[in-house]
Amino acid sequence: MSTRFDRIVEDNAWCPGCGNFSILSQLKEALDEMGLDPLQSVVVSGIGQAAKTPQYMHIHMFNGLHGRALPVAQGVKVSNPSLTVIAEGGDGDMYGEGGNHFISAIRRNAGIINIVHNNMVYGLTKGQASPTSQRGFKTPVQTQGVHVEPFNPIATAISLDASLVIRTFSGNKEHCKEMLKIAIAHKGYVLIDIFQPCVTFNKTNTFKWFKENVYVLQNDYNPEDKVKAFEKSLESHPFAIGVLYKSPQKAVLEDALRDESQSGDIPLYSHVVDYKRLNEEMDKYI
Amino acid sequence: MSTRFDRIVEDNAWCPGCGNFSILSQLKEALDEMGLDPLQSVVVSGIGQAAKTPQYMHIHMFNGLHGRALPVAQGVKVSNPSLTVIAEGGDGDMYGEGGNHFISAIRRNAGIINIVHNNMVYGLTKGQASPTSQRGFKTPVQTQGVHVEPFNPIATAISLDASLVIRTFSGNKEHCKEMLKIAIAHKGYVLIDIFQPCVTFNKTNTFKWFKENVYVLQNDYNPEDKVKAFEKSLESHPFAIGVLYKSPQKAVLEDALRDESQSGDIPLYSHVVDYKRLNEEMDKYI
Amino acid sequence: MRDSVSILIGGKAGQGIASIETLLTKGFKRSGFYTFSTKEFMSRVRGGSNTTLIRISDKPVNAPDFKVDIFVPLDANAFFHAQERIDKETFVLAKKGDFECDCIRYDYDLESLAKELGNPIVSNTIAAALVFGLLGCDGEVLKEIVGELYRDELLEVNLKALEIGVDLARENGNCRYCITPNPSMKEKNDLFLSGTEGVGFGAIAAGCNFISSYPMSPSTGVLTFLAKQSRNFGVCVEQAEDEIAAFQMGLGVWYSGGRAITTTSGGGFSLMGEGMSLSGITETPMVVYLAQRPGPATGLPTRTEQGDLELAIYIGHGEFPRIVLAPGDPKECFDLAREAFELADAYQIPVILMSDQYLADSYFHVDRFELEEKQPIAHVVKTDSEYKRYLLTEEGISPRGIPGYGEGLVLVDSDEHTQEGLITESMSVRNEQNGKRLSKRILIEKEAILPEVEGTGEIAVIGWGSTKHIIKEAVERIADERLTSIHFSWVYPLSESQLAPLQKAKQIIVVENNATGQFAKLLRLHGISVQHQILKSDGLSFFVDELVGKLSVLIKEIR
Amino acid sequence: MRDSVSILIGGKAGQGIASIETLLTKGFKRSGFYTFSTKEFMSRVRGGSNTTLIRISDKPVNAPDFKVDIFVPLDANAFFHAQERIDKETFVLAKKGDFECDCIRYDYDLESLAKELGNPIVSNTIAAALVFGLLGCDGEVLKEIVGELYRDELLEVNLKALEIGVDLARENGNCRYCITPNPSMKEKNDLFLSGTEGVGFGAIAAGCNFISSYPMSPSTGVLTFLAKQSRNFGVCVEQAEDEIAAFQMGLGVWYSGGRAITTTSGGGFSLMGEGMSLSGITETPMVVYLAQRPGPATGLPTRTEQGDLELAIYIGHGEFPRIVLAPGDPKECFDLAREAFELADAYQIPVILMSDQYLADSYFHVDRFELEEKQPIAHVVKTDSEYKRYLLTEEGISPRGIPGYGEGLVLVDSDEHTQEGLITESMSVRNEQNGKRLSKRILIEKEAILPEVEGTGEIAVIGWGSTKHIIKEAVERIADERLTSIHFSWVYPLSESQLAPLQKAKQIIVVENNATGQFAKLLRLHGISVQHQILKSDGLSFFVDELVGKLSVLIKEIR
Ligand SMILES: Cc1ncc(C[n+]2csc(CCOP(=O)(O)OP(=O)(O)O)c2C)c(N)n1
Ligand SMILES: Cc1ncc(C[n+]2csc(CCOP(=O)(O)OP(=O)(O)O)c2C)c(N)n1
Ligand code: SF4
Ligand code: SF4
Ligand SMILES: [Mg+2]
Ligand SMILES: [Mg+2]
Repeated sequence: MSTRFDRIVEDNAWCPGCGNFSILSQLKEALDEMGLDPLQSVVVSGIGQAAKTPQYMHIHMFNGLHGRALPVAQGVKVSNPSLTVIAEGGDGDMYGEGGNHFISAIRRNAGIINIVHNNMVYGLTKGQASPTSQRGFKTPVQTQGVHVEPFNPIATAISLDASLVIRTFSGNKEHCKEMLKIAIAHKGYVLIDIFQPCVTFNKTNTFKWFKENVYVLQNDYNPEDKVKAFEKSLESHPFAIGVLYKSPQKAVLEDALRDESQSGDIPLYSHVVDYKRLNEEMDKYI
Repeated sequence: MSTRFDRIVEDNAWCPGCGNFSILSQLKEALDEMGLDPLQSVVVSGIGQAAKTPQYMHIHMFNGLHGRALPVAQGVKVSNPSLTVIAEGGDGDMYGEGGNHFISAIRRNAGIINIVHNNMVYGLTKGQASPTSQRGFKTPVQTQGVHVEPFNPIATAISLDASLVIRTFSGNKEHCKEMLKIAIAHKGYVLIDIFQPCVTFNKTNTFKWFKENVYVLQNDYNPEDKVKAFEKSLESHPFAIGVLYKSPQKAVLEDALRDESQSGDIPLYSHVVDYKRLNEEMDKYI
Repeated sequence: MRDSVSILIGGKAGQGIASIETLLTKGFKRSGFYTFSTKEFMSRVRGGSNTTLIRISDKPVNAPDFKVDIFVPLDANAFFHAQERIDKETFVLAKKGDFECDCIRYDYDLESLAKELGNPIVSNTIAAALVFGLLGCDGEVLKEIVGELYRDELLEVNLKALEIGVDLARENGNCRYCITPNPSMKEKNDLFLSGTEGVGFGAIAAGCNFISSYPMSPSTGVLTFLAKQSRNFGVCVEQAEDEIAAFQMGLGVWYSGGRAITTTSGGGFSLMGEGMSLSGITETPMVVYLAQRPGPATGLPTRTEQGDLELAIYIGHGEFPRIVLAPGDPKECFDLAREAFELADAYQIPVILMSDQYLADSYFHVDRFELEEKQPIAHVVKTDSEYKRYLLTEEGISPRGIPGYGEGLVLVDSDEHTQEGLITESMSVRNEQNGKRLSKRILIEKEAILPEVEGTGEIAVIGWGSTKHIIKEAVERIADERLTSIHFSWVYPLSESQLAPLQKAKQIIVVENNATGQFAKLLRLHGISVQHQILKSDGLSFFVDELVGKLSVLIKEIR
Repeated sequence: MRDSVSILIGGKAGQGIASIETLLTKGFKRSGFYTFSTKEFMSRVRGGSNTTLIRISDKPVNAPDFKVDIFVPLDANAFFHAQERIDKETFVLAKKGDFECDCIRYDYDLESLAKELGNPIVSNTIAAALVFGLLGCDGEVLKEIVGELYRDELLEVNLKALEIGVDLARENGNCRYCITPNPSMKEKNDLFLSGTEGVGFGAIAAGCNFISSYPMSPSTGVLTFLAKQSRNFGVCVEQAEDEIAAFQMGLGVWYSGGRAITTTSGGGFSLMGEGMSLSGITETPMVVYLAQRPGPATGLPTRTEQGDLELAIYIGHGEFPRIVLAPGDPKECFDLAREAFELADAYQIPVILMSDQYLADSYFHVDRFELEEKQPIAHVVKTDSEYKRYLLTEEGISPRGIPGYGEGLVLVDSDEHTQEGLITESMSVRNEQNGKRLSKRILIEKEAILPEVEGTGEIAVIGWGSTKHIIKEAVERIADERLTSIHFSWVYPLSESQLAPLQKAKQIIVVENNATGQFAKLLRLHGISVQHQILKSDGLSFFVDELVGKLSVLIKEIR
């Protein structure tokens, strides 16, 4: 399917069979089907295999540092609230190096779609454990297997009262696209954690494993019950996919900062200095 | 009361009436009453008013960087597991600058007592909002009042399955000391978040306010029920104080690393290089 | 009659030094004196021993002396803290019995007097009025100021306190330290600004519309200044979770066309190295205000040092251009803050504006200047659909587009990238893009601000940043024709044109507020031989009289 | 007959270049050749175009040539990727039709042959055997190695593949590139080590018992090496949440008596500045292994550069001493890794061991050396109850105690501190402690390792770190008596004794794998005039023949 977000890519650096391909397609289609304009949409990404996604899209890109996509994305959103801003990266990127930004971004609640390709491994650096790697997962660094509980991004996001918390699976294309659309439509911060098989470095959590270990949330599930959502987030093997938690409407960062600074809705690039006022303010220091 | 952890302090830098004095006393007494040896106990602290605590104690001290007490403390514990290791700091220190270490330390579960003086403000830097500052709290930086939900350390620690999660209040001395003793006795990571009035920069969350807004958990409260504990952690005004969550027994970092590396129980300073083995290993590269 | 008078107020944190300072500095300025004030204080919120120095003159005065003429220790500790700063001729206002000294003592018990008025804290007002009187100033001026500062009962009791102080001064003969104010001064609309305020106003004038910082002394002042002004000038303010995020948010803002700044001190700046490098390769502008304090690590958190120059020049991995500016007074703070945004935008690089605790917290008399009303036309282009963010151009600058403004896509990449902005591993493209970035240095050097040179002597006394007026006044006071003072406010990259005046010097003395002579090393790297250094790194700024002493000894040896 | 033969294997990631490399390097070494190998690869897990170069000789050979004698492109892309490296005399083994070239072609379709054997991947074994044969080597040696590497069916099919390759070589006349191996070599127990392995073994020999790192190419090799050896040598391994934590955990370990290292590359190192500064003021030892890659920011993540020298020297706020070491081959990696721990411990400072992708990933023939069995007696004292961590002593080093060992308390503080280790704001104590820390530089300079000088000519060709053998061989090959090659492995701080050989030089040429000449700047700072620079920053190391060319042009101009 062709979309307005397609880019002709001579040489995609991902391994054949990697779950990232599906995420890329679903994302482009979701954006397209939601009627978004590439010229009004930005992907800010970190560093890793997942973070290469915007290199393969027709969209504004800020491909920054490992772990640091979220603060950049928040800056973009505040600077120009009319842009659709996506912060994208891997599980290491967002939950490892970027952990502090993750917990802060959730609390700040800027209107950002935070897409995490969760392959439970560090792909680009060749297979070390990531925060979401399962117990016992062996790697060249974790030679005796991972000895800590995996990070549960859903539970932690709920504990931080994230505006919207979603999990999906790259292998379930319809679900994945649908969830991306819900994320795109939301006002406020959205975590969308996407299970993604890494065919090269994660021989445990394979496509098959994920397929067998996820189920789609029933229709009667109420994502607005925080405690129930937390309980659900603790379930594993199988893991529920779908909209796991939705917080009551709350202020978004860009609005809050615009209100506080009385800078209205204009993008910051249209900012004008009020020199008369400045002269007045300086006069107070006579 | 005099303890083995007392130091003669010519000039304490805290403001008269500050809640830190009480925490200092309870901590010294708790350590003393638990029979701990100052020579076998280390306080690693960050930077801030809270982080000055070990300056006023007779105990080993590593007064490091703002936000970085936890990784240092984990290094100490792994290096010499027989030491009692405390990581101490303020709410800005541990939940702000140190946020990523906080979530990682919980997962790693080293045997560390993580004491956080939670005064809901940045004390040492003169009164900016901290992650735990309440909505609407006005400061010279948050001139229109804090616009985000306060960080809920208890809920997040539970979401990360912290080994032991405690909240107490500096103004309730018996409770505070009792909780510190429980923390000291625990094997594994303990978060002990202590409400502490800052008389100078927090005129909202005063001693009186805290007193009116906390209550001691009933005896029949079961801290081992994770979902219930989470629910409890969401309650506010009043806030429950006591042992809020206790995870089922799990491996501690120092044991895991010792097992993996087969380095036994000896402190690393007694490490001996096996040169014979080294020669053998090098021979494999012939 | 003296050239200038120095008044030192000492006391605990929380004892009200600041209120005396406000009364006196406002009072002196309105009475027609050039006024300067500076403070040093401990890293604590209450207690300890802090001082504020106020120096006045009928000529411009922009630097502190160590020895003081009048000393008001608000408690006995204050005396011991500052006793080296008094001598036989110092007039000390203190409570009998607090201490002994070989000085001109005026025993008083202002606290009891204040208590009689019903409010012990107004002892500060009594002290201020007393000092004011001793300098022959008209108490009515102070009355006016008290009227502006206080309301209701507080006003009443302060006015009474004032009266007492004025009377005490009269009893003491008044005018013991009179200097003649230049009457024309009274007409002047001059400003009284700290380095912090200079930077803050400069940033606003530059169109700064976003600040994200993590609090850290002594940089926090600019953060709170901009927060205070945020509603007046549409400045979005966000406290970051850490310095890494503060910098990155700023990059996001610049990327999308805003003008961001982050403020920090050494420890926080150390965390921004990766961000600096990202700004470098993505050619995204950024402005960092770096207010120095003594390190390493936590060091002396509320004190002053110029110890982070090399860090500013070399921080960040890989190779990329940057500019480091170091103003010497609040007017330069204003001008260079404005310039920092302009340069960052024009050259698409990170610019570091360096100050330190001394400059940030000192107040200077600043001639009211005409504000150049130049709207910051961002150096941003409206993109067309063929837009390439990293286009190779003749002049070496790729026009900068921003998302949502025009028909093109704006792709920026921390990897080495093509002209379009996509990741590449082509060696030739690498050389082109790396070369383009590094060649900006040549353009930048042409912008370099020449050092300020005073005098034509063959011994150059060189400083940078906050030491400007201290060195200048010291050289003036020595009045040796062989001396020239040279001040650098643009410290990196240095250009040949800047160094020309140094080539003429036969002997070079570099004065720095650090232990290893970092600027001298930079000069050496450019082939300048530095024969002498005067260094200080105990946490205090230099003082004019101290520097006069050190310089005099040194130049005696130079024949 | 030739001095040395260069064999280049090119192909996609995942195509099995590594298996050919293993077979050939082991085979050559056992056949009595001095062997060297190096690789360059793209930042991706599959696909792309990577190469491995193997160079053999009957004399020691420790550096790569750009032009190659034998080229085995495993696909057409590989040819285009490396075509500049072949010339008319290059023998290219490739499938007919893949491409055209003006070279000695040997058309083959090894893949079809392999498929006939039932496993297309063994085409690599055929290729290896063919190359082996063309060099006149005995196929039996390879058989032995295949026997060690494979089991069961895999063994069988590989042995068959081997046979085919040997036969093909025979058909081609064998020995087309014969060089005479030195027979004595066969007896020698020499090692074949990469820079990574040299560092890893050196750390183990130094008693390293803790590593905490965050993965980052090209430093990860040392992390995985120590992880692999952790059970043999009691090394605790913990992957950190970020580089900040990695460094801080290490400090916690050193504080309590362990010997920790952290491994990283530029971006991660940028995050360690505050930690470096903390190590500096608390006088807590720390060892950082910094494997460089081209920046800024993400740059070219799998390629090589020497672009972070200045960062290593100046990172961290405030002023404190440090040591920067830059080994030039795996033996130096071993020695200096060991020395890094020793120096860090002795002087209570951070030590940075610098390498880069080129050195980390290249394999060198290393003479088997006698391992000095010196248990690392930590420079730690057992404390008594009066113990003061920051005692002022005559020699300038405060004896370092650790918690739990002795009767004293060990107080370390990131604030300026008293001898006891408690926070202070005393200016005199500040000067004492800051002075003590900075004066360690004098002691450290005495330890400085002298540069390796070869030759007595008046034109000095100077390098540091990984370029060692490339420069050395280039200078040897030029064989101009005017040339001297000088290699620095101790790069900071530089001492007078190290610079003495440079004072003699009439002309100085500095060769660096970066764009701005960072080491040359360091030399200039020490008053050395550098007349010429040869720089390269496209992501590849220098090559001997390339450098010979550049040097020859340059010295022709020097008369
Ligand atoms: C500061 C820093 N540290 C480390 C790295 C090296 N690095 C690049 S990607 C990566 C992890 C990749 O894992 P993840 O984020 O899960 O992405 P994936 O490749 O699995 O999609 C690391 C550690 C870096 N680029 N920057
Ligand atoms: C990297 C870094 N950033 C900022 C600071 C400045 N700083 C010192 S203490 C502090 C916050 C203090 O608040 P908290 O941790 O809550 O401790 P409190 O003083 O309230 O006890 C800050 C921001 C620092 N020392 N280091
Ligand atoms: S390494 Fe894993 S995550 Fe990366 S492209 Fe390959 S399969 Fe995908
Ligand atoms: S500022 Fe607040 S936290 Fe700090 S010592 Fe004073 S009262 Fe305590
Ligand atoms: Mg991953
Ligand atoms: Mg606090």
